[in-house]
Amino acid sequence: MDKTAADLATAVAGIEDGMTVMIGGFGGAGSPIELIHALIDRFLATGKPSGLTVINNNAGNGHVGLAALIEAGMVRKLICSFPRSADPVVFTELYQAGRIELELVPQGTLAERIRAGGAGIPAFYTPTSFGTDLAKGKPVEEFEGRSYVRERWLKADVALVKAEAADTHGNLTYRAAARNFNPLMCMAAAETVVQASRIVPAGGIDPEIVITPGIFVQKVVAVPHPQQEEDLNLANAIYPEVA
Amino acid sequence: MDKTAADLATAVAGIEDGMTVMIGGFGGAGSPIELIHALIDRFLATGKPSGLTVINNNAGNGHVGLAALIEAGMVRKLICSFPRSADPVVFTELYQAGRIELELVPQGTLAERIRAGGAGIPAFYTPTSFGTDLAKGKPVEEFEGRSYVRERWLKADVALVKAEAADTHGNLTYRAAARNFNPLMCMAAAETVVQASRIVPAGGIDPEIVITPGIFVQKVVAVPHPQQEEDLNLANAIYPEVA
Amino acid sequence: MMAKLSNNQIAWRAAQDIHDSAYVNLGIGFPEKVAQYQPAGREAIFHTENGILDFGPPPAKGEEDWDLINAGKKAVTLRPGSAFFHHADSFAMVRGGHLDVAILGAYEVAENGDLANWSTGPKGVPAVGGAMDLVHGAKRVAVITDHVTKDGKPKLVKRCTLPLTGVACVTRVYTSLAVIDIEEGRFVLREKLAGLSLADLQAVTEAELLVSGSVADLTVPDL
Amino acid sequence: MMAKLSNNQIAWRAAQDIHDSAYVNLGIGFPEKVAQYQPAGREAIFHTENGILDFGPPPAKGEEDWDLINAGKKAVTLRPGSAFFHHADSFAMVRGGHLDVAILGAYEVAENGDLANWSTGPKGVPAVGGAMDLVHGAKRVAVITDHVTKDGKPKLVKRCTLPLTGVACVTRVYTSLAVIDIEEGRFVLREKLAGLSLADLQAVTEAELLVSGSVADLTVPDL
Repeated sequence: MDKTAADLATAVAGIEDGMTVMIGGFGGAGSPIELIHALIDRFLATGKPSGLTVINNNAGNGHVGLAALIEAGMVRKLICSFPRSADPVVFTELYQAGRIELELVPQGTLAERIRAGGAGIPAFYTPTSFGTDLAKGKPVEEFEGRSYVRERWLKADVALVKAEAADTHGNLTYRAAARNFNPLMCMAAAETVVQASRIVPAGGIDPEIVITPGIFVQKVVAVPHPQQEEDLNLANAIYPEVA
Repeated sequence: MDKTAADLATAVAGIEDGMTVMIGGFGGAGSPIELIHALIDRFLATGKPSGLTVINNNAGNGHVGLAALIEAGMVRKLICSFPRSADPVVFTELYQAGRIELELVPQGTLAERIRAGGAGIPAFYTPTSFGTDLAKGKPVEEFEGRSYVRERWLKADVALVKAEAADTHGNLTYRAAARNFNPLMCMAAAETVVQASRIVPAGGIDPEIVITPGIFVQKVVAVPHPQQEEDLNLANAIYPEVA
Repeated sequence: MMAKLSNNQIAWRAAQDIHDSAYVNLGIGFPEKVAQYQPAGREAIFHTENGILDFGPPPAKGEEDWDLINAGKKAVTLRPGSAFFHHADSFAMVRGGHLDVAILGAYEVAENGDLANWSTGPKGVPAVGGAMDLVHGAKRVAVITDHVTKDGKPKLVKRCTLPLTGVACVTRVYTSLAVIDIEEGRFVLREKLAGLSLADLQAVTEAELLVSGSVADLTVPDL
Repeated sequence: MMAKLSNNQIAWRAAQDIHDSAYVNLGIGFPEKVAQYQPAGREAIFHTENGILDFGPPPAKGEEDWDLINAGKKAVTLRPGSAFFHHADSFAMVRGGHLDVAILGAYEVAENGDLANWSTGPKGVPAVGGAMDLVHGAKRVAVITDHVTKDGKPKLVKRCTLPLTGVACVTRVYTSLAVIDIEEGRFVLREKLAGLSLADLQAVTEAELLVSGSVADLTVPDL
């Protein structure tokens, strides 16, 4: 068993028009920039994929990574908790022009819906958002005198994930708070595509420290020195660079 | 902050009559034998605690650990998935005599109910047990054409847990498949009491390999060379040893 | 007495259908034998409910590590690429549809795919373990079983009489006499022992066996 | 113009109520300041939604590790005893009642404990983050805020007019003028600036301030 993909282009080749794509990361930490850029490259070369529904905590920053994906016009709808941040100009302009759809989900509910998708739990109850606009239209139930909102699972066709180490079976570790949504998204997608700073043979990761077991991963691709969104934005980078 | 308890007796001192106690382990792996025996010692000395509801995957084996707790007459009700095994004579006899109550829960549902208790999810839907005797009386709902059973969270007053390493903040690691229910039970109990093979200062466990963050743990006690249920049973041990 | 496959031979036959790189859960007891017969060149990864992915055969006697056990509480070993995880993650793998195959034992299998394998009725101590999760989780749920009970009664029935483990969940049954698929609520015969007539097989099967296309000989090595 | 506490002073006052060994989540922005004023000898452990327990102050400029950030995407450091975890575990801590205190900012707080702090209405891009989870998770939810809006309007109101973050969730409000508890759907005044009359405070508070027992002087150091 060897889940290693030859290169980034091969890794993202399975993403088609209209698919739902989970993208790991919280802000720039854990954001699989190189996978996203490979997807943009494919779109620029072939016109596909477009009309994507993207699930991420945020809406991108600056003009790289998720923001660049949105800017390229590939995203029809965003499901996230916090599309506002230092420089989310790209999303904000499209949203205000009515050219991108937004489903706003409280952060913990977003995480739990993704986990539920991965764990075969079609719905669950949470106290979060009870009595607020974000609970409108959702079933409410009382347990032990307290009111809860029913939320549905989230699943995706593909997840794009950033890891620290991967082995050829797809077992993963992460780096610091770059973990965030990545392990959950691995569970909830039909195809999980992982960029890892290094790929080691099976047995190269201590089974005690595996965070994502390989059963949740379909493809791994090596990106030895991944870029950080914050560094790119501090340098005012724009993807793709205009010749 | 130092969550270290002086000794086993101190560690289990908070367990009172009629409480619900989660006990980690799957069979003997991860079973906190020394904590259980300390609780039995207290009962033999003081007559307390009794009338406990115990949540564990099994019903104990032989005459040590959970089986000894049951044999001592301290357990009113057991919530578990698999009370049948090589030598569960103690439970079987009490059950058939109508002297102990049993709530049988599918193993995955048991795990998920405990996690839900720890995660503030009062109820969730699962396909497991739909159409079976174990779903009787539970609400059923259809999602996307498939039927699911609604299950409730499980919480406990106290969890007794076996870990490999603990730091003074209560961060934990486990050993191999001794992990099993232990991290979930840490989350779901008002007071989580941990026996660990070693206790290190805060900072002594790499934050990347912490399995249970300290927020879920209230007391840790060092048990440097914990006994294994299987070894005790191979030696026909009986707890407490009769003089 | 009818010629029939040994348990080892049934396990062997079931193992031939496990594709390369499959994630597999084997039920406690008889199904555990399937792991011994992995075809050469195909690598299956075995999952155990109690938190190990990619475990290997039992250790030598006296070498057991009792923290390294499978769902049947038997000592196992690790293979390169293994991982540990807690029970909620383990059953996320099960319930979430991440396992390719689960192979389970059975008291009864009904033609609509219902399975009864956890309780023989009100007597004794009931115990369910992970069976009810597995039958609604794995992408493919197969059963291996003797074709009839010890008393010679059919195990492949029209409707289960014993308490159900799951509803309409089994898609293939490997028995001591035949390989039978469940399609649209009916038993469809795929393979039977060469010396066995359809009439003889039907005589020990309560529900009707459909034949759709050719029925292959069920051939297995001596084991 | 009425004398009032600076944001630093409000944060200082809120920090005095955090007990030793408390697990604390501080909202993005202003509430982050509370961490600076931990009383000596008391050790609070700070949680950030994005997966760190026990993080410390920001690193020196140029020393940032952008994989080590807090919920406000600011670089942080680690303290001995820290742990990393994924978002589902992080919000299990939040929703499951494991945090002792959450301290949040507010647009409006109503006398019944309702909080509005995520949306100023239909204009702009809505963003909620983890606020709705925090208000229904932490054992104690406190608010720190200027007593009035920039336009001088009351923020402590009878009923919130802005979209709610949570229902009946706030139990204490630290403002630039006073410390106020919410008990049984009413504001109960605990402390106010020494030079401030009850009437003057009531004049900038929409809902009625009850006095139950003595009202202490709200005294804070120069900061």
